Amino acid sequence: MAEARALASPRRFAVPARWRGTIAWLVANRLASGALTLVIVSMVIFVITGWLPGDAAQEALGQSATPETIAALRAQYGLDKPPHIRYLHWLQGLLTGNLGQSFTANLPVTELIAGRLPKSLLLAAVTAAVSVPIALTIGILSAMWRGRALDRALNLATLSMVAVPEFLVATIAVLVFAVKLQWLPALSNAVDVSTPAQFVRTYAMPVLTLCFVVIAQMARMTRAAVIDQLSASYVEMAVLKGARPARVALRHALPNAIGPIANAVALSLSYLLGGVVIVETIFNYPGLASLMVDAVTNRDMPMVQACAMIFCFAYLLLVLIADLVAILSNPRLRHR
Amino acid sequence: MSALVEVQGLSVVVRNADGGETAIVKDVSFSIPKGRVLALIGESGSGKTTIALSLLGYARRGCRIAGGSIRIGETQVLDLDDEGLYALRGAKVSYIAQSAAAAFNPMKTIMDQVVEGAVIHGTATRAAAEAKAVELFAALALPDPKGIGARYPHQVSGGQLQRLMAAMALITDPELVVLDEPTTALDVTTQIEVLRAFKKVVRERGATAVYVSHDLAVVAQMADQILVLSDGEMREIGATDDILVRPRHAYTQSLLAAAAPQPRGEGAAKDAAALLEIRGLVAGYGRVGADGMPATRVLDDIDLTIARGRTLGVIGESGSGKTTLARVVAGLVPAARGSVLFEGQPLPTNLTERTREQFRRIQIVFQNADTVLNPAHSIARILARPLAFYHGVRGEEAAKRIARLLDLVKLPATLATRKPAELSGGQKQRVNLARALAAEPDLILCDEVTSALDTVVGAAVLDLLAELRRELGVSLMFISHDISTVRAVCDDVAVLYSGCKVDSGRRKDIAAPPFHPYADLLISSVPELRSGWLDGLPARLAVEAPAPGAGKPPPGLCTFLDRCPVRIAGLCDQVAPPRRILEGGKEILCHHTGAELEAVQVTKASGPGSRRRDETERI
Amino acid sequence: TNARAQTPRKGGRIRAATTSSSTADTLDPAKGSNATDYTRHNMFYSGLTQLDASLAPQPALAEEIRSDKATVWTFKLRKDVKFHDGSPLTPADVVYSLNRHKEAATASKVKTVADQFSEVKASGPNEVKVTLVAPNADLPVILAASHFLIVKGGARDFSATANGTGPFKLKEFQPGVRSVGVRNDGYWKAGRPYLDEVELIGIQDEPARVNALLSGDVQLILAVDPRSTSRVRATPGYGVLETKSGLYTDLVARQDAAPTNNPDFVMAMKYLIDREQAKNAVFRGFAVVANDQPIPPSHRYYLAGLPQRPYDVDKAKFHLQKAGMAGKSVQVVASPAANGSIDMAVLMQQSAQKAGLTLTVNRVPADGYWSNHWMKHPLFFGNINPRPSADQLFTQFFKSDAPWNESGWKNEQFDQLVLAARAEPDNEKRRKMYGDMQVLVHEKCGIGIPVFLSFLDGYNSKVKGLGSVPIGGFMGYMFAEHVWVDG
Amino acid sequence: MSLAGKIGLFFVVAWLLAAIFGPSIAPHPVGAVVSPDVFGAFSSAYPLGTDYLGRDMLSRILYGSRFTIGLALVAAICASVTGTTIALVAATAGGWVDELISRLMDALISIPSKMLALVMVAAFGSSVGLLILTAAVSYTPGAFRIARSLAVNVRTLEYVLAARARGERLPYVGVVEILPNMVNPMLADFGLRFVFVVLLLSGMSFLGLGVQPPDADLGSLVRENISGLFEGAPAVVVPAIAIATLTVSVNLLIDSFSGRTGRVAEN
Ligand SMILES: Nc1ncnc2c1ncn2[C@@H]1O[C@H](COP(=O)(O)OP(=O)(O)OP(=O)(O)O)[C@@H](O)[C@H]1O
Ligand SMILES: Nc1ncnc2c1ncn2[C@@H]1O[C@H](COP(=O)(O)OP(=O)(O)OP(=O)(O)O)[C@@H](O)[C@H]1O
Ligand SMILES: [Mg+2]
Ligand SMILES: [Mg+2]
Repeated sequence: MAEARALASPRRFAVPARWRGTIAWLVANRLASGALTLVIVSMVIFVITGWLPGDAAQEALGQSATPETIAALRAQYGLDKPPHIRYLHWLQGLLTGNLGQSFTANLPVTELIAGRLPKSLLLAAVTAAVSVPIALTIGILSAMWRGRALDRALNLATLSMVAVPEFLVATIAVLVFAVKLQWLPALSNAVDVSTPAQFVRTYAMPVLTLCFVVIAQMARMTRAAVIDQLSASYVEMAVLKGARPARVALRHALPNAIGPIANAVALSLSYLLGGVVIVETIFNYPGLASLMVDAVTNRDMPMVQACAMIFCFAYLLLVLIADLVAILSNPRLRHR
Repeated sequence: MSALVEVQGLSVVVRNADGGETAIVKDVSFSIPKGRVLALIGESGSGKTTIALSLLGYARRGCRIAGGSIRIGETQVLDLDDEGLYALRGAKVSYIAQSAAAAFNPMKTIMDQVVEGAVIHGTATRAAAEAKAVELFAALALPDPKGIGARYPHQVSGGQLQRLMAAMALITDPELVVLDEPTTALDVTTQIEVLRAFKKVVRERGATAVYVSHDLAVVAQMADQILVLSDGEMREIGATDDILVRPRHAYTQSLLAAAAPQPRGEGAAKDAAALLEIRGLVAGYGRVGADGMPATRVLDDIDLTIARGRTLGVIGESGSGKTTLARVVAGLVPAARGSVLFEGQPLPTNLTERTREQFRRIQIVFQNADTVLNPAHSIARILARPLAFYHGVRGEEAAKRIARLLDLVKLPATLATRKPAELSGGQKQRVNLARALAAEPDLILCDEVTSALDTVVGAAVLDLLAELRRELGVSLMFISHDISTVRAVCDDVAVLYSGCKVDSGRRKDIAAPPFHPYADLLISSVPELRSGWLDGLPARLAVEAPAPGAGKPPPGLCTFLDRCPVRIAGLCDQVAPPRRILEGGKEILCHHTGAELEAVQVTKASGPGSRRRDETERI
Repeated sequence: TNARAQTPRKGGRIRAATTSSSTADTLDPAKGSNATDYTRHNMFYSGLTQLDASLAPQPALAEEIRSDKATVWTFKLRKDVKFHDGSPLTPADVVYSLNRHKEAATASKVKTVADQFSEVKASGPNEVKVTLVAPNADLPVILAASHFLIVKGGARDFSATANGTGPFKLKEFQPGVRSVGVRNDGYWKAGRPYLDEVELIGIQDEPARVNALLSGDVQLILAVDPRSTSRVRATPGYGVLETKSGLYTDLVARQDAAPTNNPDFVMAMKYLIDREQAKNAVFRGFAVVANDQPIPPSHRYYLAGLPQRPYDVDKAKFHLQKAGMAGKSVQVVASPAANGSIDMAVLMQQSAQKAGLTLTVNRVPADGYWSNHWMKHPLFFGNINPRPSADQLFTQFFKSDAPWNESGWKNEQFDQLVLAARAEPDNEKRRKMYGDMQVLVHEKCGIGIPVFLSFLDGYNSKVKGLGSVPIGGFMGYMFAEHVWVDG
Repeated sequence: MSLAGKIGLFFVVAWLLAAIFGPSIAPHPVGAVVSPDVFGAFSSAYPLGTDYLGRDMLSRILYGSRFTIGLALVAAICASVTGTTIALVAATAGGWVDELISRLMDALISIPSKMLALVMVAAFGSSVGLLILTAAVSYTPGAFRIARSLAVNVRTLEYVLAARARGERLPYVGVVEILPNMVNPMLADFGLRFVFVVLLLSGMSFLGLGVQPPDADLGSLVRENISGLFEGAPAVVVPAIAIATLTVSVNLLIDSFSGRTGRVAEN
């Protein structure tokens, strides 16, 4: 419970008095520390890729590598320069908005990402649109009936959902809905989606699988946050005013639990961009996660960098939005 | 059927950890005629709230109404099903809780919450309910009755919130109003206003009410009848005057006897060497600006001295900076300006620069006993830590000392194995004190050490402090908003208002005028144990405390300006008040001279009640 | 399926799924590195020659091929062949296409092969002459590889264009997503191709690939797991095409490291391979028992008389004892990168235990296997794709100076045989020499080849015209121009 | 203890026993091919059927449970303990230390776990210890985030202030005053983290990291037998159920703990 509440506490900042607490300041501050985080990410990734055995040239040539061709490719990719020079060069490009050229595809990284990012965002958005209401409903119902049969059943159900490996869920779903029943396509290439019906058919199974993964955590956090509020004395007051359980939970406890819930949702959703490799692989969905995994396999440094930065940025953005939601939902913080 | 409320043989049990049940309310019966107010009094934990809640057919989590019957009008409350209860609560019976601040949902506007009962029960349309709420706001003497509903709970003061809750309870015209310690959390100046408002509404609407309190003086103002409880059992019930003047039960008698604190002897001679000296102190919270000043300035230019073996009382209303002062001395809040000298040596303001010996010699007893004891540690562990930390005492010897400490603060030794959550508020407060004593300090900063104690136990703690001072030469800073206690135990007194020391002097100086106008207001606001005291108060005492965030007067000017009944236009709002030293060493921060003040003071030298004893003692 | 007998129907579209697709997907034939690339390249480009079902080279863009002592080769080009952009095929295009492999900057996968071209030049309006540094009778076979497909002269940018002379024109190429080709109406093979459009995608996960086939999302899939064949075959309207091939996963004992350089240890390992078990348990029968040499039974130079090495724990024990390895412990490196190697390693672990050797299996990631593990441990698994000619196999993987001499084996007699056979135009003599080489590898080389694997393609029965070219699945990656859809 | 708690306890104990004694009671060696019948059904000879190579599933699960329970438990504990420790350091020190640690952890969250795993294998080879390390590193930032926000909240509470006023040093404040008051939510978090680690393991062994054949953890057993799913082979169903019972029961047990202490604290 405290866990849920704790997540909501906006961080403390070093702020000049005049600005302190304004939302603009919070955002500015977050953006600054976010930039720092991104630089750290890029450095760590850069160093780590340096540790990875092999490089882009070797991976590209594979079995048929010869010293000559490797050297030539290295020169082509600029891998013959010392790492710090490469990093600075990359950073310089970044500052001018240039994410560099993908080694393997020989295309600008931005171009490759531009093809995938909207798809990833769409999948994440659809999953969020489905899973968040379900998770919140489960969490709130559990909290309302805490300790009762319904709560236990929901608890068991959500736990069982996370306990099944993702690839198994996905494979079973395909087996049932695509192969046996032939209701849905087995693949979700998302290339020829034009009608709403196609859209539903394309996204049904990937979204279902991802829901299995993210609902449990969100539901549990929601339950904890709402229960935390249900023990508050204003809830007792509402009960003493004659409010029914649904009103107590929805009108009184829920608004107060929005902060922690928003944070839990943000944490879970951040998974939906970078953590969905298995789903992208099984459903052949052209998203960013598999792009990144490919890039790691191919040691396609500029690509790995770009993807990691995007994931990090998305994570930071989600957390920031969650904090903003917490602040905006709370009149104490809104009307200072 | 003469009585509106009829309670017969009520008993409530609580489930304990091992699955068994303990009775916390045993066989309580009473009845209240329509339009009358019954007070429930008794020490903390005696079951007052439990009884009050059972009138709404409600038992807190873990509790269960085990027997008896409750009839309100035609309704048998304990026979109702869920639907019946929904219909009862907030419509026929409504509840006003102890802490309005906690009982209001911080996320919703006040109006939303005030009219919610009417909306739920459909007793009025929303528009009609809102109109009625505005009426009630006006009746309760709330400022800006039309606009206040649009605010959020944190935007109004505690006293106002308490009255808003009364409006919330009255919106459905309930047959019975249950008020559970509605003013305990307020300081005396605010308490008066709230009590007045309640009394007016109760009188005008002819409401039937149950009024819960442990403060006899307050009850004396509000109730027609009093029911005395201890340990969940009814001790006595009778008309207010009967109980207050002619208590029959021994418990009631002891309560009344301890109601007025006995004055303790003076400490060391007043010219004893200074142990703690505070010079020109400015402190506050928040980020320190370029000028070295904190964002919110709480204390302003404070000078204080505590001599060895003496007690300094610090009084002032809530938020005046008393706790902050103690924290500065303890090193928890840095001083922005000025200095804190301990035995003539400046104390580092930064915690990390203090030596362990300095830490040991200055101990602070925190105000909120609920939150200063680590809930994960047992009492023994909490007390053992300072013993080990300062004195290296461990094992057998530590156990012995812990037992002695518990004994000193009148707690049973069996408590040692319990966790703080298993203690009552008063017990926690005493553990808190014992922890400070364990360090064997030279200076104890006592922040409201007796506020949660009933009069009997409170007196014992005061005795202990007096003894320490007398026998070990310990100095005390005694922070309280309870003036009668301060008067009883302190050698010197300082009155804080909004971070300024507005009045200070020896113990005798606060017994008689002249006072600073604020000190006057404060002293005259302490309720007296006689019915009719409230009605006899002059109206000007009702000057409102400003709502939070209302903004202080311009810096430099008198901080009490807005509320001062004797302010001089063109002077007070133009020029900073001078610090006057009156005869006898009393210091006042005011434009008025001592004689001027004495003439207009509400409190007279020969005030009634407890003060008389002080005077006789002094003479 | 007797698809070939039916009359092809024009029109229709199919979607085919290979095993992988990533941003490394390329339209440059020189850089092709996996089945997906090969298949894609064969859609858009044509080569000078093309392999048939028996892996014999057939003329393609080259109408006529002549050689002088297998050293100077003259290719007469087909007339009226047009690139997709409408320009005609000229000798200059061919010269450019072949010469570019020799430049390091091209990063060609076949640079080592192309290094034997000492000169490539146009020798007439319709003729190209290739001079080799040494005789090689297999040049037409070599040139059938997808890497040597002909591109437009001067072409450098392959990021979004594939201007070839192949059966399909590029319609869409998204690396890591899909490639789409539409019929090239001006294709030089009359009447071909049949399909209007082919979409090529990669599905890495095998169950997902099979499910995509069975749910009708794709019509053709590469690399069905042997364990899935029964499921596909049991589903009406679907089939699995087995192509027996020279593909093998081999156990390699480095000859430059102890204890694997001990001939007795190597022999013990070879006896410890339970080939029948590998064939049945690991590959569910879709394999042919091999005999520790790389030429499969279907090959024209296969030496039939070589006695089969049995699974023999006692002999293994004997050799282990002789090698002083009894009761010792050895590590073998396996990886998902080498098809079936982990399972085979686990099976060998069991048999080794019976022979008194503790074999610990070190499974390493597929990622980076070829650059970081392959040929870098004393005992490991490799995986060798079929080569159309015996010469290529022996030259690239067994000759002392072979770039990928897996076991680091050095045998002078063998090296001489390779050179001699390569230059030998007489087929019977060549067969004899290749037979001798197989014996040498079987006896002496540090390589154990348990089985030859089959390629398994899954197909929707509506897809007709599918056949086998044992160089790989998908008809040797050339299915696009051969298949049509029924109904 | 609630019924759910008892059920949880029962399964947890059962699985612990399986992990401890499994290999000694397994009917067959873990790598032995015992049947020509792959994906065999339940039978008296092979109570849980056979796997994709014809190995006895019962034996494989008994061996595998040791890895899953051992690895996941140790890794989840490492992640939670490390995350909590770092969070305590960050929260008690505050200021730039806190800021720097928090940024580093945010950055760590963005590093793809595949990359991390590959670097680990490349740098240190493949071993069980490394597998634990990788899983722990992957889940530390998450634990850190929750622990830090808890610790920051507790830090502002008055009993912590009281300790500072007594002159206590930061390590004492962190370990003795703050830590015990965030144990419950961290335990609940640990429960979910355990589930994630169990599932992560199968992915890791797929990358070649960790449990080496012929051994396999439960998740890998599901994965390697996935093609048996279509025939409804026990080889894929049984390990999946094993994972579910293990992870769900661990959480039920933890829930019943924190539920109980929670109620005591409420009184
Ligand atoms: N949920 C509970 N579980 C266990 N004991 C409880 C619970 N609620 C109340 N009690 C106990 O019941 C007794 C009566 O509590 P109640 O709140 O009615 O006292 P009170 O007279 O209102 O005290 P106060 O003046 O402190 O408000 C106390 O001893 C308290 O410790
Ligand atoms: N940590 C803090 N940060 C900012 N402002 C604070 C903080 N603590 C207290 N204040 C403010 O400082 C002022 C003085 O508070 P303080 O606690 O010293 O009052 P007090 O006299 O002890 O009141 P009470 O009688 O209610 O205990 C109040 O306005 C309070 O809101
Ligand atoms: Mg009470
Ligand atoms: Mg205070």
